[in-house]
Amino acid sequence: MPDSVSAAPKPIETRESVVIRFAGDSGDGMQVTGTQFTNATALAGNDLATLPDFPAEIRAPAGTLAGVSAFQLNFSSSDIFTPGDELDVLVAMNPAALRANLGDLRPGGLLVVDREGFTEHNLTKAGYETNPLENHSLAGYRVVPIDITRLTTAALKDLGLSARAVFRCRNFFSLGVMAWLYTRPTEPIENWIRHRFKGELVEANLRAFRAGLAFGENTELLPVAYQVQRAVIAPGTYRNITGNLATALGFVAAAQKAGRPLFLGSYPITPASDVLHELAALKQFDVHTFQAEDEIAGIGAALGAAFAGAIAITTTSGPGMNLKAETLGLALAIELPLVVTDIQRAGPSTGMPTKTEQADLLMAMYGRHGEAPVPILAAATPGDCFHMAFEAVRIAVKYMTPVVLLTDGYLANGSEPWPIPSVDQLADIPVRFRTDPTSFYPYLRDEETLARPWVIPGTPGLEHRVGGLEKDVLTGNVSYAPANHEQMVRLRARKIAGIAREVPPTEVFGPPDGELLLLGWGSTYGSIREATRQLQNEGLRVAHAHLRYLNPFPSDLGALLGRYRRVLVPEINLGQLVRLVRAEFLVPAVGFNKVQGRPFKVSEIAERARKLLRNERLEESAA
Amino acid sequence: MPDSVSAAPKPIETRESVVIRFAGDSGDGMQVTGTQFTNATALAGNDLATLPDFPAEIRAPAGTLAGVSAFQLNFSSSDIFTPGDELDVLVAMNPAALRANLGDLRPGGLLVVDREGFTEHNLTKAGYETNPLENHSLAGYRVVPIDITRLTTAALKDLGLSARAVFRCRNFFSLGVMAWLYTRPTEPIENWIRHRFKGELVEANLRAFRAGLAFGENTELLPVAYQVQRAVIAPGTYRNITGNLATALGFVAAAQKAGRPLFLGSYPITPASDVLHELAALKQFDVHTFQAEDEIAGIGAALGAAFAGAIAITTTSGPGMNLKAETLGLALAIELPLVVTDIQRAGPSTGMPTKTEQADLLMAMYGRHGEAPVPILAAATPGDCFHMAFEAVRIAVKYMTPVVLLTDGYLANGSEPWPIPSVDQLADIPVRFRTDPTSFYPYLRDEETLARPWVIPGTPGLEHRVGGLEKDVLTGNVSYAPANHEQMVRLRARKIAGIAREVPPTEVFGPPDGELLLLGWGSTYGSIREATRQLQNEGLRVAHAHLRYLNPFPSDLGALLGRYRRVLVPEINLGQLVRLVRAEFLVPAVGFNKVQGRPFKVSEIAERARKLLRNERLEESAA
Amino acid sequence: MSVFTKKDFVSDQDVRWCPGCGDYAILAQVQKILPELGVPRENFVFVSGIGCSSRFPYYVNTYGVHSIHGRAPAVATGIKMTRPELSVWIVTGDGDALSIGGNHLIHILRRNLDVNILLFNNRIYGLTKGQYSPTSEVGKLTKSTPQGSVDHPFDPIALALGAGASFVARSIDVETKHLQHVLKRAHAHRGAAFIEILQNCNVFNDGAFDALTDKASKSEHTVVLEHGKPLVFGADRTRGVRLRSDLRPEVVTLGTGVGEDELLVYDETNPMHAQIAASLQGPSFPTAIGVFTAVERTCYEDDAQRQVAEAQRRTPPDLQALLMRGDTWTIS
Amino acid sequence: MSVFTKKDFVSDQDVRWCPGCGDYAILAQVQKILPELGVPRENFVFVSGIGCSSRFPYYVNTYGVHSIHGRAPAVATGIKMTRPELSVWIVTGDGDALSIGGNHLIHILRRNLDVNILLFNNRIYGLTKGQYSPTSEVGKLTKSTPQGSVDHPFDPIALALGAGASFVARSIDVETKHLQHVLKRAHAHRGAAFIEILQNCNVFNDGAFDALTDKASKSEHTVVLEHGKPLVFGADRTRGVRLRSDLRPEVVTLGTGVGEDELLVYDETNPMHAQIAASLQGPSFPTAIGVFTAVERTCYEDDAQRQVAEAQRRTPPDLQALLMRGDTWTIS
Ligand SMILES: Cc1ncc(C[n+]2csc(CCOP(=O)(O)OP(=O)(O)O)c2C)c(N)n1
Ligand SMILES: Cc1ncc(C[n+]2csc(CCOP(=O)(O)OP(=O)(O)O)c2C)c(N)n1
Ligand code: SF4
Ligand code: SF4
Ligand SMILES: [Mg+2]
Ligand SMILES: [Mg+2]
Repeated sequence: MPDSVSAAPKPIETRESVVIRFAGDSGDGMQVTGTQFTNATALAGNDLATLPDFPAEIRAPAGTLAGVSAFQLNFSSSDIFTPGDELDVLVAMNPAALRANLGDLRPGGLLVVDREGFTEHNLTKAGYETNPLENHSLAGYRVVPIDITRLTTAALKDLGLSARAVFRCRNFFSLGVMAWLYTRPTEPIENWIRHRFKGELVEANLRAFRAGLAFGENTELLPVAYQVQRAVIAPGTYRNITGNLATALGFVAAAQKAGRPLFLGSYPITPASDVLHELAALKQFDVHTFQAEDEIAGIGAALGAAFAGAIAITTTSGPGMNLKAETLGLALAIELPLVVTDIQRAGPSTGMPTKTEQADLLMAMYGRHGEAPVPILAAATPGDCFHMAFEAVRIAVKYMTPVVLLTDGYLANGSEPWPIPSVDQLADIPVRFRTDPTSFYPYLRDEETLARPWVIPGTPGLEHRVGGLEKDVLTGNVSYAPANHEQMVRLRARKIAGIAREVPPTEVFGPPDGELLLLGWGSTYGSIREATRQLQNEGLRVAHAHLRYLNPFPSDLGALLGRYRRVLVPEINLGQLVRLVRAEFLVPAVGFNKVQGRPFKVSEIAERARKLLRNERLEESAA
Repeated sequence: MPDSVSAAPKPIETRESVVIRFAGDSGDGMQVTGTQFTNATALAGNDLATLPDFPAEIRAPAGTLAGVSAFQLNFSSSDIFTPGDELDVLVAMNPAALRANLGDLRPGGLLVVDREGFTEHNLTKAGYETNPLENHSLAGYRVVPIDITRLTTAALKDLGLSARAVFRCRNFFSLGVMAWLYTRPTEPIENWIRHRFKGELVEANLRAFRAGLAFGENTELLPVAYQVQRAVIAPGTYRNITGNLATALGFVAAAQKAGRPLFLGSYPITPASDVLHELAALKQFDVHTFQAEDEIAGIGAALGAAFAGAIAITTTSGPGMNLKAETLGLALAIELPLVVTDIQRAGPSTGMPTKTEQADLLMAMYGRHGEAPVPILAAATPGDCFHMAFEAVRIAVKYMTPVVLLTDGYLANGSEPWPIPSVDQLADIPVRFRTDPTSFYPYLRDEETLARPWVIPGTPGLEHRVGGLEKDVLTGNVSYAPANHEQMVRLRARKIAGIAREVPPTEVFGPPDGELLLLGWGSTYGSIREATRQLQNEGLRVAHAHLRYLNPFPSDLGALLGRYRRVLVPEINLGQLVRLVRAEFLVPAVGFNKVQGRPFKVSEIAERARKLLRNERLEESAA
Repeated sequence: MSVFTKKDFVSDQDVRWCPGCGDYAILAQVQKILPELGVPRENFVFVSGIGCSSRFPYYVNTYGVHSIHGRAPAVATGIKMTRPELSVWIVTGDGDALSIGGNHLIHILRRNLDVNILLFNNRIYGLTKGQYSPTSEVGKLTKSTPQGSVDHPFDPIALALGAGASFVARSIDVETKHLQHVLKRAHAHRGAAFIEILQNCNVFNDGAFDALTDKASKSEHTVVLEHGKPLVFGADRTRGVRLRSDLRPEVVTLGTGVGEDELLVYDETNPMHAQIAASLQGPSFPTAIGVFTAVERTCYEDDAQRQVAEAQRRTPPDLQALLMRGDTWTIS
Repeated sequence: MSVFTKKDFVSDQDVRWCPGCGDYAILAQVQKILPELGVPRENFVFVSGIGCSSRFPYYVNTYGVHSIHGRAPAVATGIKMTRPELSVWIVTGDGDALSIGGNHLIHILRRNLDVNILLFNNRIYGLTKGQYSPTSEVGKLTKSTPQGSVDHPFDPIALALGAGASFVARSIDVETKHLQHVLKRAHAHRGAAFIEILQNCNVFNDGAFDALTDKASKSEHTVVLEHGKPLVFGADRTRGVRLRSDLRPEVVTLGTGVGEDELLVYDETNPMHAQIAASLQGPSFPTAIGVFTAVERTCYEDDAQRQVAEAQRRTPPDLQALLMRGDTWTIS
């Protein structure tokens, strides 16, 4: 009787944190389910981190491993930095989802499956020879098989929906079960359903959701419910935000704070396209989006827009970044502000477009001919994308330089609760176009920043030409004079190096000196931070520093590195930052590298650090 | 009486070495003059090195500084490594040539000028307010003003040539004077004239040349002639060769030794175009040249040709190199042999196309997204381009990998006497296309080299597909499996690193350990070698090592660097190799950098090394 | 040469297009005609760029290169120049061929390499999940154009003609027989054969060509170009295309005082006819399918190979002599 | 607005083209008409790629960008989209625009940004010292084609038409009056105005257009397109172009039973006329100069700006509200 919520409520136990993953076919609505669970969790006051995992194909054949879509959430009453290494709960809507995800479920973890999905046909498609629900292979887990399809159908029976439509409500049944199990607030989910769906689908999804709740309440398979206490979170208003959305908003905010139009020239590419999509829908903020014929035209148009006085940006991912190199070189030669965002994905070549990687750092540094320095910033978390996008624009404008902003697929699609900044407290980005023709020279530089003046067409008396040939150090006219070239090459380098003066001091999490510094950049932030905390809890003198400015480095970095006996640099590549710090500071930093298209587990980093420290002790005792 | 060679011959003095530069308007034929003087000098058995210097403009207005063209030659009875720092002799055909080149003439040096060129008009165009021939500003030099135009006209008077045609013979008059002064053999020059010109121009140029000879013989301004003894040069047959020609021939030889067609896909760009021009004229060697619509199509077609079984190459310079990045990434992902030659020029951006630089090394290393390693070779001298081009093909084929070959504008257009290799002694490049369908897997690797098999279309039963998505480690089918990706990323890296096994041990010029190692790569070879010799002659324990393999490094390099107290890395950039060795070996190598679009002077390197060693002593005595 | 059947051209890879995608039909027709062309299987090479359409080579059991976005014509050029005996097929999409790859496309057409180019035009970027493409109609609502696209699209046929293509055709994914016919004509043509194949992307641009494919409407909305035949169309073949005196086409109804002899009799070797056929655009005109242009022109690779042969005839290759060219001197 | 003269448009940089280069004449005509256009000098922007021709902006005293090879249309697009009030001129060469930059060219034409594109066609790569270009005739002997080029060239006019250009014209470097006229028409046209300017490179391809420029022969070898006028040419204007029944053009001599009324009366809004004019090629036909096509079509930047204005009207920009969008929660 799913409708009659009877009997005494079940007992509620408290958990500090829970890692849950919803997995199903790409048509099963797992991203929606995960997102709604996340929103409810955020409103419940937990700290949280999420990890969506889309299939690589647009629409892989239903039921296949290639078609599995998943959404993972870690929520907790204490600080959370990662979506979690291991699952406490796996919800698997079909055999393929089970097979693709079971490896991540911790021993004894809770496994919720739609039993009816385990038909012979589906088992075969997933590559199972026998039904795992029946062959004891799942003995190490707490298996809760539910006839989700049947129960959903029953709940919706008098609505007159097609079987297909009913089938598509199954995800809300699962969500209901999980919402009950973790005592999530149901209001926000129901509101969202009312908002999102139309006609009888509102009722259908509400019923499915409530049926799931009721099932949880009544089933013997789930004898207790759990709660996770509110986390101590800094006061403020929060929302969940993905890295790509935060990037887009950061650019809009920066342009607004600069009082200039925002121009995006871009060519679609996974996982960067969403920034284009977001910005295309924000034209009311004087945002101009240009879907170009290719990446070269995207950056070319952006450079033109910069010349014309806009806040100009271009967005792409690795393969497209190659194509932007030549124009990036021109931008730094003609010294115009421009932000190039590379949302990294697994390479080389086409690689694995939907998978994450951090292997474009050295390309950002060196991927152009000639001496062609640019500042490089990297966001550490989804929400940080907002700030780094904003900062990239600020630096570009202040120093009249292109800036490379690095994020990656993990940040782009991952989300975290984000304290919404107050617009009043965002600093203005002063833009001062030169209009005075007296003693005007296109390359006369500001003494402090070495920036040349920004003069836009339409300014009478300041007509001038810029171009990629080497320029006279003052007039900007073409010059082949040997000494002038050297001067210009060094000036361009000094200008970028000088940005270090306003790079904030490196924040260190942990002791100011010690046995080991974990040095990271980009999306590894959470895993490294959590690993560091664990190591610290073990009494190890380990600290974590995370670089958001990769070029120039913070001025305190050399000294900082020198204060730890060892420096370990975990990266989702074969060792790129580690090469830069070794070359720059001659410190024997070592890399810890994983290149699997996915983030580090906390345990992997912690284990690697322990090993390093053990060896150190071994070496010492041997010495 | 120029015709009556009278009186006793003048005395002849011996010089060890001479640096001479011919300079004039671009229409004055200075490159021809220089080249002919060079050929005669080579036949005289001297060692030599040359440096042509073209104007940046196609046809800059006559008489302007922008239009000056020059050709420098250093010849000697001992080993020569550079075209020389300072000029012993400057031949200046007009005021602009004088003004642009005088700074390089050593105090007391010989200055030959065409006095009649010093008209008010020409002086103004060169920016002279008064005539330097008359205002004592040339007092520090031995000035020989000659009425070259009048004397040439006189010698040619009865040939009925236009004034313009006569004017264009002036360069052979100057050549005659210089040939007399340095007792060069006149036969080869006269033969060349007979070969090169047609009709009355043969006679005209011969007469101009002989008039110059006679003038030298008779003039009081040149009281002695000089000779430079034969150098001790390894036996063999020599020719003069520029780097670009040597590169082209190296590729032809490699393809011939591989028994395969040579395919060049290229888009013209300074200073690389000549390789295309040379190869386009060698189709009889089964050479196929494709002038593509851009650099991307150039490398794309080359990659297609590699797939189809050709020895495939592409050539470009910095700006075009940016555009090849994405396809280079594909080439290393699908593991096909391909040589990408970057003939570096001064950047960033369009920079100074006709000037040299070494600033693309880090781009060659890192200028692609993802972990995308390729072997990098660099030629050290013009003639070495032949060997490195050959070697690049060999490595590409053996390891089934794209290879980057670096040369630069200085090597490309500079020339040196080149011992012509015997074709029989060039090693074969074995090409073994797989044809056996049993247990065929497109990515099954050779155990030693890790190369995958080369299978070309047309082979029955071995049909397969390659592409840029990540591939299964064995079948090559698309794979998104995390562990497979890591395995592939590491395999690609290991394959390239493994090439170190056949990189020859680093040759050291000088003591095997000591105070200072000068470490170089590319076209700085001559200057560093000569500087090292000078320092050694001063009794300093200094050695020179020059890298022709930049990736992977020779396996002995780390140990080698450790055997010197200091490592100094002179580069025509802001420090690129130095970053690589610091990162790799954690040695406190320091850079010595000059970025002026031209090579180092020997004295600059020697002086920098002395300073370093002085400081070292200072530091020591202070300690 | 062994006799191949369709299934010899099916590779062992699972086809990963969305269920219902028009690409399936095209794949099937290609696999159907390949065994009929008299070319040994190992001599086929399929080259593609990136996009849903560009996954094509993985599914055809021949040699294949899934290259990079927009660059298939370049790769194909290298293959064909090196090995003219191979049968080279380029598979590309409207984004791959006309957006990032537009330049390579027009250059391979002007050079006239003997390759077949299949452009799957679904008027959308499928693989990147639905942005408008250079063939999308003005006002297209997509993720990247929430207020509608503002660019005037390319007409692929007109662009190919403007580039000087020697063979230009159009077909439709579901017109299996017609598509087979056009594919065979393309193969038979010596030179670059360009085929625009209208293809339904049922996920991001479903129904884009419904008017041309719906049983009910298709005969009113398409006219089949046939060399030497008048342009007649319509369910009962009573409508035709006539040229007005200002050279603009008009649709006329036969019988009502208009005879077939007034209609344009299609000549695929006449460039003006191709232009007129290209200008037939809905809704007022039927869309033309078939061969727009088929003219003879020398192939780039033939001329290039001829130069190699000529050079070899003129100067026998002697590597040692080459190295010794010019002034030499001997030190002993 | 102050009144400018030609010399206000002369920059302080020495012109660095070879003496005798056709570029000088084009520069002079541009500098001549600029003051006559009623645009404040500071509102002009000249954008170029790389090549001899692309040095142009350095010599014009307005705003200018000497960008990178082939990419001028992209840069110009960003300028024009951001600041539609600027008068944007693209200067490019046959290599810059049709080789490396072909794709950007066809895209800016289809999008129809309101810019003027001057393509200096000297049928050679000048700056890199004389390789053949995509407009070089077959068999061209150059450094990179010692046995003659084998590629069929582009016809820039046909390509621009195929890309859907709204304004297409051709003129000649030394035809100063004609060139001025065409430049002014291009400026007056709202939309992308494409002008092919035949230009003599006297160093690497001297005399390429002699037939069209030599006093003696030019009137026999060129026909000037004038809207509403018949296609008449020849020294004594006794020859004309007539259309045959198969729609192919033929040259006829007037008077010999042929009247002017039989000639093609040029209509620059008729796409078929543009195709016919483009097909007129020597030696059997005179080369057409003048405006091939001039049709009205909305400009990309206008539509794009309109969307911004519309969005602003619909949703007033509120940054704080934007940041707060969606589900939020407050911790206190
Ligand atoms: C250099 C580069 N830029 C962008 C992309 C992303 N991308 C892949 S396919 C594609 C467009 C595909 O459209 P189309 O060619 O029409 O193929 P369809 O998927 O519609 O068949 C894009 C933008 C890429 N892979 N590489
Ligand atoms: C990326 C890149 N590739 C190649 C070049 C070399 N390059 C400069 S201009 C040019 C061709 C110029 O031809 P065209 O556009 O016809 O101009 P012209 O000099 O004839 O006026 C080439 C190949 C370059 N500068 N950049
Ligand atoms: S997205 Fe469209 S084009 Fe791509 S496979 Fe799916 S239906 Fe086909
Ligand atoms: S090379 Fe030709 S196009 Fe270039 S400036 Fe000289 S004459 Fe003009
Ligand atoms: Mg498409
Ligand atoms: Mg040109």
